[in-house]
Amino acid sequence: MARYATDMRVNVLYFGTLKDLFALPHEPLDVPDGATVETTLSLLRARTSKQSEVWRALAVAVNREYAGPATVLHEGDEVALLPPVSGGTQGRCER
Amino acid sequence: MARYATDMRVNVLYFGTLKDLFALPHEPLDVPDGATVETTLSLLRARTSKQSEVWRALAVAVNREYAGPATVLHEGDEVALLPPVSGGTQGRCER
Amino acid sequence: MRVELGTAIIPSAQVLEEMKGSTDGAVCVFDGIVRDNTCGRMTLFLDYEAYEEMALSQMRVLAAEALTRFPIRDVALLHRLGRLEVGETSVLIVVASAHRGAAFDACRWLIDTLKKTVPIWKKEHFADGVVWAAGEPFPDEIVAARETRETHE
Amino acid sequence: MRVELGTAIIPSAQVLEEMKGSTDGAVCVFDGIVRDNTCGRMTLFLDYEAYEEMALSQMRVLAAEALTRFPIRDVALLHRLGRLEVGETSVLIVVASAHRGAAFDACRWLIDTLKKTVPIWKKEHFADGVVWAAGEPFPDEIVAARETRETHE
Repeated sequence: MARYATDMRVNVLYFGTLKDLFALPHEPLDVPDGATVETTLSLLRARTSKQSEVWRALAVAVNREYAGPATVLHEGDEVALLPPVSGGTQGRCER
Repeated sequence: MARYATDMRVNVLYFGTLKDLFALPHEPLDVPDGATVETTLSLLRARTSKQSEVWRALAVAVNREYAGPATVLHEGDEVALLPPVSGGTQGRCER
Repeated sequence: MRVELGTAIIPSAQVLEEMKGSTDGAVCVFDGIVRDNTCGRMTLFLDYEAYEEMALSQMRVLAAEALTRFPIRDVALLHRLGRLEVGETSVLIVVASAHRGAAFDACRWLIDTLKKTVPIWKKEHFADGVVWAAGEPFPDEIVAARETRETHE
Repeated sequence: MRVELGTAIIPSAQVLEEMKGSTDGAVCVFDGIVRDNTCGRMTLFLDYEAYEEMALSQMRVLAAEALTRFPIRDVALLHRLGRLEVGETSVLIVVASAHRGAAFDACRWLIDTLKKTVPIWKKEHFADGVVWAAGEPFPDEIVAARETRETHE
Protein backbone atom coordinates (compact mmCIF):
# COMPACT_ATOMS: atom_id res chain seq x y z
CA MET A 1 0.00 0.00 0.00
CA ALA A 2 1.51 3.35 -1.01
CA ARG A 3 2.01 5.93 1.67
CA TYR A 4 0.63 9.41 1.04
CA ALA A 5 1.57 12.62 2.75
CA THR A 6 -1.79 12.65 4.46
CA ASP A 7 -1.43 9.11 5.80
CA MET A 8 -0.60 8.32 9.36
CA ARG A 9 0.98 5.21 10.72
CA VAL A 10 -0.58 3.03 13.43
CA ASN A 11 0.63 -0.23 14.90
CA VAL A 12 -1.83 -3.10 14.47
CA LEU A 13 -1.74 -6.03 16.91
CA TYR A 14 -3.30 -9.44 16.18
CA PHE A 15 -4.36 -11.94 18.81
CA GLY A 16 -5.76 -15.47 18.89
CA THR A 17 -7.10 -16.71 15.56
CA LEU A 18 -6.31 -13.35 13.96
CA LYS A 19 -2.63 -13.85 14.63
CA ASP A 20 -2.84 -17.09 12.66
CA LEU A 21 -4.93 -15.48 9.92
CA PHE A 22 -2.49 -12.64 9.33
CA ALA A 23 0.46 -14.90 10.12
CA LEU A 24 2.08 -12.28 12.27
CA PRO A 25 1.56 -10.76 15.74
CA HIS A 26 1.74 -7.08 14.74
CA GLU A 27 2.54 -4.76 11.87
CA PRO A 28 2.69 -1.07 11.08
CA LEU A 29 -0.23 0.11 8.96
CA ASP A 30 -0.67 3.37 7.05
CA VAL A 31 -4.19 4.72 7.20
CA PRO A 32 -5.68 7.98 5.86
CA ASP A 33 -5.53 10.95 8.17
CA GLY A 34 -8.69 10.97 10.28
CA ALA A 35 -9.29 7.24 9.80
CA THR A 36 -11.58 5.54 12.31
CA VAL A 37 -11.51 2.06 13.80
CA GLU A 38 -14.15 1.14 11.23
CA THR A 39 -12.04 2.41 8.30
CA THR A 40 -9.07 0.45 9.55
CA LEU A 41 -11.04 -2.76 9.93
CA SER A 42 -12.32 -2.37 6.37
CA LEU A 43 -8.80 -1.94 5.05
CA LEU A 44 -7.60 -5.05 6.85
CA ARG A 45 -10.62 -7.05 5.93
CA ALA A 46 -10.07 -6.32 2.26
CA ARG A 47 -6.70 -8.05 2.52
CA THR A 48 -8.15 -11.39 3.58
CA SER A 49 -10.52 -13.65 1.74
CA LYS A 50 -13.61 -15.42 3.03
CA GLN A 51 -12.80 -15.17 6.71
CA SER A 52 -16.07 -13.52 7.56
CA GLU A 53 -16.65 -15.34 10.85
CA VAL A 54 -13.73 -13.85 12.68
CA TRP A 55 -14.77 -10.31 11.78
CA ARG A 56 -18.24 -10.61 13.16
CA ALA A 57 -17.52 -10.75 16.87
CA LEU A 58 -14.32 -8.75 16.89
CA ALA A 59 -13.48 -6.12 19.50
CA VAL A 60 -10.88 -3.42 18.97
CA ALA A 61 -8.71 -1.76 21.57
CA VAL A 62 -6.98 1.53 20.86
CA ASN A 63 -4.06 2.17 23.17
CA ARG A 64 -5.23 -0.68 25.41
CA GLU A 65 -8.81 0.44 25.87
CA TYR A 66 -11.84 -0.93 24.08
CA ALA A 67 -12.89 1.40 21.29
CA GLY A 68 -16.06 1.63 19.20
CA PRO A 69 -16.12 1.74 15.37
CA ALA A 70 -16.37 5.52 15.22
CA THR A 71 -13.22 6.09 17.27
CA VAL A 72 -10.81 8.32 15.36
CA LEU A 73 -7.20 7.14 15.20
CA HIS A 74 -4.04 9.18 15.61
CA GLU A 75 -0.44 8.79 14.50
CA GLY A 76 1.29 6.11 16.55
CA ASP A 77 -1.86 4.55 18.01
CA GLU A 78 -1.72 0.93 19.08
CA VAL A 79 -4.72 -0.75 17.46
CA ALA A 80 -5.38 -4.28 18.72
CA LEU A 81 -7.78 -6.69 17.02
CA LEU A 82 -9.29 -8.98 19.63
CA PRO A 83 -11.32 -12.11 18.91
CA PRO A 84 -13.79 -13.15 21.67
CA VAL A 85 -11.74 -13.77 24.78
CA SER A 86 -11.52 -17.16 26.46
CA GLY A 87 -9.68 -16.68 29.70
CA GLY A 88 -10.60 -18.56 32.84
CA THR A 89 -11.55 -22.17 32.35
CA GLN A 90 -13.17 -23.98 29.48
CA GLY A 91 -16.72 -23.04 28.58
CA ARG A 92 -19.81 -25.14 28.19
CA CYS A 93 -20.25 -27.70 25.46
CA GLU A 94 -22.18 -26.51 22.46
CA ARG A 95 -24.46 -29.33 21.43
CA MET B 1 -45.69 -35.54 87.41
CA ALA B 2 -47.24 -38.87 88.37
CA ARG B 3 -46.74 -41.78 86.04
CA TYR B 4 -49.85 -43.67 84.93
CA ALA B 5 -50.07 -47.12 83.45
CA THR B 6 -50.99 -45.58 80.14
CA ASP B 7 -48.04 -43.19 80.15
CA MET B 8 -44.98 -43.75 78.09
CA ARG B 9 -41.54 -42.40 78.66
CA VAL B 10 -39.61 -40.34 76.12
CA ASN B 11 -36.20 -38.71 76.42
CA VAL B 12 -36.28 -34.94 75.91
CA LEU B 13 -33.13 -33.12 74.73
CA TYR B 14 -32.59 -29.38 75.12
CA PHE B 15 -30.21 -27.29 73.02
CA GLY B 16 -28.98 -23.70 72.91
CA THR B 17 -31.06 -21.28 74.95
CA LEU B 18 -33.44 -24.09 75.91
CA LYS B 19 -30.65 -25.90 77.68
CA ASP B 20 -30.15 -22.78 79.79
CA LEU B 21 -33.88 -22.34 80.32
CA PHE B 22 -34.41 -25.87 81.61
CA ALA B 23 -31.00 -25.88 83.25
CA LEU B 24 -30.22 -29.34 81.96
CA PRO B 25 -29.31 -30.97 78.64
CA HIS B 26 -31.86 -33.81 78.70
CA GLU B 27 -34.41 -35.54 80.90
CA PRO B 28 -36.85 -38.42 80.79
CA LEU B 29 -40.46 -37.31 80.46
CA ASP B 30 -43.67 -39.27 80.93
CA VAL B 31 -46.36 -38.41 78.42
CA PRO B 32 -49.82 -39.92 77.85
CA ASP B 33 -50.01 -42.83 75.48
CA GLY B 34 -50.60 -41.49 71.98
CA ALA B 35 -49.13 -38.08 72.83
CA THR B 36 -48.00 -35.94 69.92
CA VAL B 37 -45.14 -33.48 69.55
CA GLU B 38 -47.66 -30.74 70.19
CA THR B 39 -48.92 -32.35 73.42
CA THR B 40 -45.38 -32.71 74.65
CA LEU B 41 -44.49 -29.10 73.87
CA SER B 42 -47.58 -27.96 75.79
CA LEU B 43 -46.57 -30.03 78.82
CA LEU B 44 -43.09 -28.57 78.81
CA ARG B 45 -44.26 -25.08 78.17
CA ALA B 46 -46.54 -25.22 81.18
CA ARG B 47 -43.47 -25.78 83.36
CA THR B 48 -41.82 -22.52 82.41
CA SER B 49 -43.03 -18.99 82.87
CA LYS B 50 -43.06 -16.11 80.44
CA GLN B 51 -40.54 -17.54 78.01
CA SER B 52 -42.81 -17.18 75.04
CA GLU B 53 -40.15 -16.05 72.56
CA VAL B 54 -38.19 -19.26 72.59
CA TRP B 55 -41.32 -21.34 71.90
CA ARG B 56 -42.31 -19.41 68.82
CA ALA B 57 -39.61 -20.47 66.44
CA LEU B 58 -38.87 -23.87 67.88
CA ALA B 59 -38.30 -26.97 65.80
CA VAL B 60 -38.61 -30.50 67.15
CA ALA B 61 -36.74 -33.58 66.06
CA VAL B 62 -38.00 -37.04 66.92
CA ASN B 63 -35.30 -39.67 66.74
CA ARG B 64 -33.04 -37.18 64.93
CA GLU B 65 -35.46 -36.17 62.20
CA TYR B 66 -37.51 -32.99 62.08
CA ALA B 67 -41.08 -33.71 63.11
CA GLY B 68 -44.28 -31.67 62.77
CA PRO B 69 -46.65 -30.96 65.70
CA ALA B 70 -49.01 -33.82 64.81
CA THR B 71 -46.28 -36.46 64.95
CA VAL B 72 -47.27 -39.23 67.38
CA LEU B 73 -44.63 -40.28 69.90
CA HIS B 74 -43.70 -43.75 71.00
CA GLU B 75 -42.10 -45.26 74.10
CA GLY B 76 -38.39 -44.50 74.15
CA ASP B 77 -38.45 -41.78 71.50
CA GLU B 78 -35.70 -39.16 71.54
CA VAL B 79 -37.46 -35.79 71.38
CA ALA B 80 -35.12 -32.85 70.79
CA LEU B 81 -36.18 -29.22 71.20
CA LEU B 82 -34.21 -27.06 68.82
CA PRO B 83 -34.05 -23.26 68.84
CA PRO B 84 -33.27 -21.61 65.48
CA VAL B 85 -29.88 -22.90 64.40
CA SER B 86 -26.87 -20.65 63.95
CA GLY B 87 -24.13 -22.75 62.43
CA GLY B 88 -21.75 -21.36 59.85
CA THR B 89 -20.56 -17.85 60.45
CA GLN B 90 -22.18 -14.90 62.12
CA GLY B 91 -25.29 -13.46 60.53
CA ARG B 92 -26.13 -9.93 59.42
CA CYS B 93 -26.57 -7.08 61.82
CA GLU B 94 -30.15 -6.32 62.75
CA ARG B 95 -30.45 -2.58 62.83
CA MET C 1 -18.38 -36.80 49.27
CA ARG C 2 -16.58 -35.64 52.39
CA VAL C 3 -18.63 -34.67 55.44
CA GLU C 4 -17.05 -33.95 58.80
CA LEU C 5 -18.14 -32.48 62.15
CA GLY C 6 -15.67 -32.21 65.01
CA THR C 7 -13.40 -30.08 67.13
CA ALA C 8 -10.22 -30.34 65.02
CA ILE C 9 -9.04 -27.29 63.07
CA ILE C 10 -10.43 -27.33 59.52
CA PRO C 11 -7.54 -27.41 57.02
CA SER C 12 -9.22 -25.30 54.32
CA ALA C 13 -6.27 -25.07 51.96
CA GLN C 14 -5.62 -28.80 52.12
CA VAL C 15 -9.26 -29.76 51.55
CA LEU C 16 -9.38 -27.42 48.55
CA GLU C 17 -6.38 -29.13 46.95
CA GLU C 18 -7.63 -32.62 47.74
CA MET C 19 -11.01 -31.96 46.16
CA LYS C 20 -9.67 -31.20 42.67
CA GLY C 21 -10.20 -33.90 40.08
CA SER C 22 -9.12 -34.21 36.48
CA THR C 23 -12.62 -33.77 35.06
CA ASP C 24 -13.19 -30.55 37.03
CA GLY C 25 -13.01 -27.12 35.47
CA ALA C 26 -14.34 -25.22 38.45
CA VAL C 27 -13.98 -25.40 42.19
CA CYS C 28 -16.03 -23.06 44.36
CA VAL C 29 -15.15 -22.66 48.02
CA PHE C 30 -16.99 -21.05 50.89
CA ASP C 31 -14.79 -20.58 53.92
CA GLY C 32 -16.70 -19.21 56.91
CA ILE C 33 -14.40 -17.69 59.50
CA VAL C 34 -14.82 -16.17 62.93
CA ARG C 35 -15.04 -12.37 62.75
CA ASP C 36 -13.57 -10.14 65.43
CA ASN C 37 -16.94 -8.47 65.96
CA THR C 38 -20.67 -8.80 65.51
CA CYS C 39 -22.23 -5.51 64.52
CA GLY C 40 -19.41 -3.65 66.18
CA ARG C 41 -19.47 -5.64 69.42
CA MET C 42 -16.00 -7.09 70.02
CA THR C 43 -15.81 -10.89 69.88
CA LEU C 44 -13.35 -12.79 72.09
CA PHE C 45 -14.19 -16.25 70.80
CA LEU C 46 -17.13 -18.42 69.77
CA ASP C 47 -18.32 -21.67 71.23
CA TYR C 48 -20.14 -24.00 68.81
CA GLU C 49 -22.25 -26.89 69.96
CA ALA C 50 -24.40 -29.31 68.02
CA TYR C 51 -26.97 -32.03 68.32
CA GLU C 52 -24.11 -34.04 66.96
CA GLU C 53 -25.68 -37.22 65.63
CA MET C 54 -28.48 -35.32 63.93
CA ALA C 55 -26.23 -32.54 62.63
CA LEU C 56 -23.87 -35.00 61.01
CA SER C 57 -26.68 -36.94 59.38
CA GLN C 58 -28.31 -33.68 58.20
CA MET C 59 -24.99 -32.61 56.71
CA ARG C 60 -24.75 -35.93 54.86
CA VAL C 61 -28.29 -35.48 53.58
CA LEU C 62 -27.47 -31.96 52.36
CA ALA C 63 -24.28 -33.02 50.60
CA ALA C 64 -26.10 -35.90 48.90
CA GLU C 65 -28.97 -33.63 47.92
CA ALA C 66 -26.56 -31.10 46.39
CA LEU C 67 -25.10 -33.89 44.24
CA THR C 68 -28.61 -34.67 43.00
CA ARG C 69 -29.85 -31.11 42.51
CA PHE C 70 -26.81 -29.70 40.72
CA PRO C 71 -24.58 -31.07 37.92
CA ILE C 72 -21.50 -31.24 40.12
CA ARG C 73 -18.95 -33.99 40.69
CA ASP C 74 -18.11 -33.81 44.37
CA VAL C 75 -18.79 -31.94 47.61
CA ALA C 76 -16.93 -31.41 50.87
CA LEU C 77 -18.87 -30.08 53.87
CA LEU C 78 -17.02 -29.58 57.15
CA HIS C 79 -18.19 -27.85 60.32
CA ARG C 80 -16.20 -27.32 63.46
CA LEU C 81 -17.41 -27.50 67.08
CA GLY C 82 -16.09 -26.23 70.40
CA ARG C 83 -14.15 -23.04 71.05
CA LEU C 84 -13.09 -21.12 67.94
CA GLU C 85 -10.79 -18.12 67.92
CA VAL C 86 -11.06 -15.09 65.64
CA GLY C 87 -9.85 -15.96 62.13
CA GLU C 88 -10.47 -19.70 62.45
CA THR C 89 -12.73 -21.56 60.05
CA SER C 90 -16.11 -22.64 61.43
CA VAL C 91 -17.51 -24.05 58.19
CA LEU C 92 -15.92 -25.05 54.91
CA ILE C 93 -17.75 -25.97 51.73
CA VAL C 94 -15.96 -27.07 48.58
CA VAL C 95 -17.80 -27.96 45.38
CA ALA C 96 -16.01 -29.41 42.36
CA SER C 97 -17.66 -29.41 38.96
CA ALA C 98 -16.98 -29.39 35.24
CA HIS C 99 -18.57 -25.94 34.92
CA ARG C 100 -18.62 -22.92 37.16
CA GLY C 101 -22.33 -22.08 37.27
CA ALA C 102 -23.26 -25.33 39.00
CA ALA C 103 -20.30 -25.04 41.39
CA PHE C 104 -21.38 -21.57 42.55
CA ASP C 105 -25.06 -22.50 42.78
CA ALA C 106 -24.43 -25.67 44.78
CA CYS C 107 -21.95 -23.97 47.12
CA ARG C 108 -24.36 -21.19 47.93
CA TRP C 109 -27.32 -23.51 48.30
CA LEU C 110 -25.30 -25.63 50.73
CA ILE C 111 -24.31 -22.79 53.07
CA ASP C 112 -27.76 -21.17 52.92
CA THR C 113 -29.50 -24.46 53.70
CA LEU C 114 -26.97 -25.55 56.31
CA LYS C 115 -27.48 -22.33 58.23
CA LYS C 116 -31.21 -22.90 58.44
CA THR C 117 -31.49 -26.63 58.97
CA VAL C 118 -28.40 -28.20 60.55
CA PRO C 119 -28.73 -28.25 64.36
CA ILE C 120 -25.64 -26.32 65.39
CA TRP C 121 -25.67 -23.32 67.74
CA LYS C 122 -23.05 -20.88 68.82
CA LYS C 123 -22.48 -18.89 71.94
CA GLU C 124 -20.80 -15.58 71.25
CA HIS C 125 -18.32 -14.59 73.91
CA PHE C 126 -18.03 -10.83 73.64
CA ALA C 127 -15.72 -8.56 75.57
CA ASP C 128 -18.83 -7.41 77.46
CA GLY C 129 -20.99 -10.51 77.78
CA VAL C 130 -22.07 -13.91 76.47
CA VAL C 131 -25.11 -14.60 74.27
CA TRP C 132 -26.49 -17.41 72.16
CA ALA C 133 -26.42 -16.14 68.58
CA ALA C 134 -29.83 -15.54 67.10
CA GLY C 135 -30.42 -18.11 64.40
CA GLU C 136 -32.27 -17.65 61.15
CA PRO C 137 -35.90 -18.80 61.32
CA PHE C 138 -36.47 -22.43 60.39
CA PRO C 139 -38.04 -23.07 56.99
CA ASP C 140 -41.81 -23.39 57.34
CA GLU C 141 -41.82 -27.14 56.87
CA ILE C 142 -39.78 -27.79 60.00
CA VAL C 143 -41.22 -25.34 62.52
CA ALA C 144 -42.88 -27.73 64.94
CA ALA C 145 -44.19 -25.00 67.17
CA ARG C 146 -46.31 -23.09 64.71
CA GLU C 147 -49.64 -24.81 65.36
CA THR C 148 -48.92 -24.99 69.06
CA ARG C 149 -48.38 -21.28 69.12
CA GLU C 150 -51.51 -20.47 67.21
CA THR C 151 -53.64 -22.81 69.26
CA HIS C 152 -52.41 -21.90 72.68
CA GLU C 153 -51.67 -18.21 72.65
CA MET D 1 -6.26 -5.85 46.27
CA ARG D 2 -4.02 -8.46 44.70
CA VAL D 3 -3.95 -8.72 40.89
CA GLU D 4 -1.44 -10.90 39.04
CA LEU D 5 -0.91 -12.17 35.50
CA GLY D 6 2.05 -14.38 34.72
CA THR D 7 3.44 -17.82 33.97
CA ALA D 8 4.16 -18.92 37.54
CA ILE D 9 1.98 -21.60 39.12
CA ILE D 10 -0.91 -20.05 41.07
CA PRO D 11 -0.67 -21.09 44.75
CA SER D 12 -4.43 -21.25 45.39
CA ALA D 13 -4.26 -22.58 48.92
CA GLN D 14 -1.70 -20.01 49.98
CA VAL D 15 -3.59 -17.08 48.46
CA LEU D 16 -6.76 -18.24 50.23
CA GLU D 17 -5.01 -18.23 53.61
CA GLU D 18 -3.30 -14.89 52.99
CA MET D 19 -6.56 -13.18 52.09
CA LYS D 20 -8.30 -13.82 55.42
CA GLY D 21 -8.63 -10.81 57.71
CA SER D 22 -9.95 -10.43 61.23
CA THR D 23 -13.07 -8.52 60.15
CA ASP D 24 -14.02 -11.19 57.59
CA GLY D 25 -16.77 -13.70 58.20
CA ALA D 26 -16.84 -15.11 54.68
CA VAL D 27 -14.31 -15.95 52.01
CA CYS D 28 -15.52 -17.12 48.62
CA VAL D 29 -13.07 -18.71 46.22
CA PHE D 30 -13.35 -19.57 42.56
CA ASP D 31 -10.54 -21.82 41.41
CA GLY D 32 -10.64 -22.49 37.66
CA ILE D 33 -8.64 -25.54 36.71
CA VAL D 34 -7.69 -27.26 33.47
CA ARG D 35 -10.07 -30.12 32.70
CA ASP D 36 -8.90 -33.31 31.03
CA ASN D 37 -11.48 -32.89 28.27
CA THR D 38 -13.70 -30.44 26.47
CA CYS D 39 -17.04 -31.97 25.61
CA GLY D 40 -15.49 -35.41 25.63
CA ARG D 41 -12.48 -34.47 23.49
CA MET D 42 -9.30 -35.39 25.38
CA THR D 43 -7.14 -32.43 26.40
CA LEU D 44 -3.34 -32.76 26.54
CA PHE D 45 -2.64 -29.25 27.77
CA LEU D 46 -3.72 -25.64 27.26
CA ASP D 47 -1.72 -22.67 26.10
CA TYR D 48 -2.91 -19.29 27.39
CA GLU D 49 -1.82 -16.04 25.85
CA ALA D 50 -2.84 -12.48 26.56
CA TYR D 51 -2.61 -8.93 25.35
CA GLU D 52 -0.65 -8.62 28.54
CA GLU D 53 -0.53 -4.90 29.29
CA MET D 54 -4.22 -4.50 28.54
CA ALA D 55 -5.26 -7.72 30.32
CA LEU D 56 -3.48 -6.71 33.50
CA SER D 57 -4.98 -3.23 33.50
CA GLN D 58 -8.44 -4.68 32.77
CA MET D 59 -8.02 -7.09 35.68
CA ARG D 60 -7.11 -4.18 37.96
CA VAL D 61 -10.16 -2.27 36.77
CA LEU D 62 -12.39 -5.29 37.47
CA ALA D 63 -10.98 -5.84 40.96
CA ALA D 64 -11.43 -2.16 41.80
CA GLU D 65 -14.94 -2.17 40.38
CA ALA D 66 -15.86 -5.21 42.48
CA LEU D 67 -14.74 -3.34 45.60
CA THR D 68 -17.06 -0.50 44.64
CA ARG D 69 -20.06 -2.56 43.54
CA PHE D 70 -20.18 -4.99 46.44
CA PRO D 71 -19.79 -4.56 50.23
CA ILE D 72 -16.60 -6.61 50.39
CA ARG D 73 -13.25 -5.96 52.06
CA ASP D 74 -10.69 -7.36 49.64
CA VAL D 75 -10.21 -9.15 46.32
CA ALA D 76 -7.50 -11.31 44.76
CA LEU D 77 -7.58 -11.93 41.01
CA LEU D 78 -4.85 -14.06 39.46
CA HIS D 79 -4.63 -15.46 35.93
CA ARG D 80 -1.91 -17.68 34.56
CA LEU D 81 -0.37 -17.62 31.08
CA GLY D 82 1.64 -20.10 29.02
CA ARG D 83 1.35 -23.87 29.00
CA LEU D 84 -0.94 -25.33 31.66
CA GLU D 85 -1.31 -29.02 32.41
CA VAL D 86 -4.52 -30.80 33.39
CA GLY D 87 -5.41 -30.03 37.02
CA GLU D 88 -3.49 -26.76 37.17
CA THR D 89 -5.17 -23.48 38.08
CA SER D 90 -5.69 -21.02 35.23
CA VAL D 91 -7.62 -18.43 37.20
CA LEU D 92 -8.10 -17.82 40.90
CA ILE D 93 -10.51 -15.38 42.48
CA VAL D 94 -10.73 -14.85 46.23
CA VAL D 95 -13.20 -12.43 47.82
CA ALA D 96 -13.13 -11.64 51.54
CA SER D 97 -16.10 -10.00 53.20
CA ALA D 98 -17.92 -9.61 56.50
CA HIS D 99 -20.97 -11.40 55.06
CA ARG D 100 -21.38 -14.26 52.65
CA GLY D 101 -23.91 -12.87 50.19
CA ALA D 102 -21.60 -10.13 48.97
CA ALA D 103 -18.64 -12.51 48.82
CA PHE D 104 -20.52 -14.93 46.55
CA ASP D 105 -21.99 -12.18 44.38
CA ALA D 106 -18.66 -10.42 43.86
CA CYS D 107 -16.79 -13.65 43.15
CA ARG D 108 -19.27 -14.70 40.51
CA TRP D 109 -19.44 -11.25 38.93
CA LEU D 110 -15.65 -11.22 38.70
CA ILE D 111 -15.30 -14.55 36.89
CA ASP D 112 -18.28 -13.87 34.60
CA THR D 113 -16.98 -10.43 33.65
CA LEU D 114 -13.36 -11.53 33.35
CA LYS D 115 -14.32 -14.23 30.90
CA LYS D 116 -16.04 -11.74 28.62
CA THR D 117 -13.79 -8.71 28.82
CA VAL D 118 -10.20 -9.52 29.76
CA PRO D 119 -8.10 -10.12 26.61
CA ILE D 120 -6.79 -13.60 27.26
CA TRP D 121 -7.11 -16.49 24.80
CA LYS D 122 -6.34 -20.15 24.99
CA LYS D 123 -5.26 -22.74 22.50
CA GLU D 124 -6.57 -26.17 23.35
CA HIS D 125 -4.12 -28.93 22.55
CA PHE D 126 -6.23 -32.04 22.15
CA ALA D 127 -5.02 -35.57 21.55
CA ASP D 128 -6.35 -35.15 18.01
CA GLY D 129 -5.69 -31.52 17.13
CA VAL D 130 -5.16 -27.93 18.19
CA VAL D 131 -7.81 -25.18 18.24
CA TRP D 132 -8.29 -21.72 19.64
CA ALA D 133 -11.07 -22.01 22.20
CA ALA D 134 -14.27 -20.25 21.16
CA GLY D 135 -14.78 -17.31 23.46
CA GLU D 136 -18.02 -15.94 24.78
CA PRO D 137 -19.36 -13.02 22.73
CA PHE D 138 -18.19 -9.59 23.85
CA PRO D 139 -20.74 -7.47 25.69
CA ASP D 140 -22.54 -5.17 23.22
CA GLU D 141 -20.71 -2.07 24.36
CA ILE D 142 -17.32 -3.37 23.29
CA VAL D 143 -18.03 -5.07 19.97
CA ALA D 144 -16.22 -2.76 17.60
CA ALA D 145 -17.14 -4.70 14.50
CA ARG D 146 -20.92 -4.52 14.69
CA GLU D 147 -21.42 -1.45 12.49
CA THR D 148 -18.68 -2.53 10.14
CA ARG D 149 -20.42 -5.81 9.63
CA GLU D 150 -23.79 -4.30 9.02
CA THR D 151 -22.44 -1.66 6.65
CA HIS D 152 -20.18 -3.84 4.59
CA GLU D 153 -21.86 -7.20 4.28
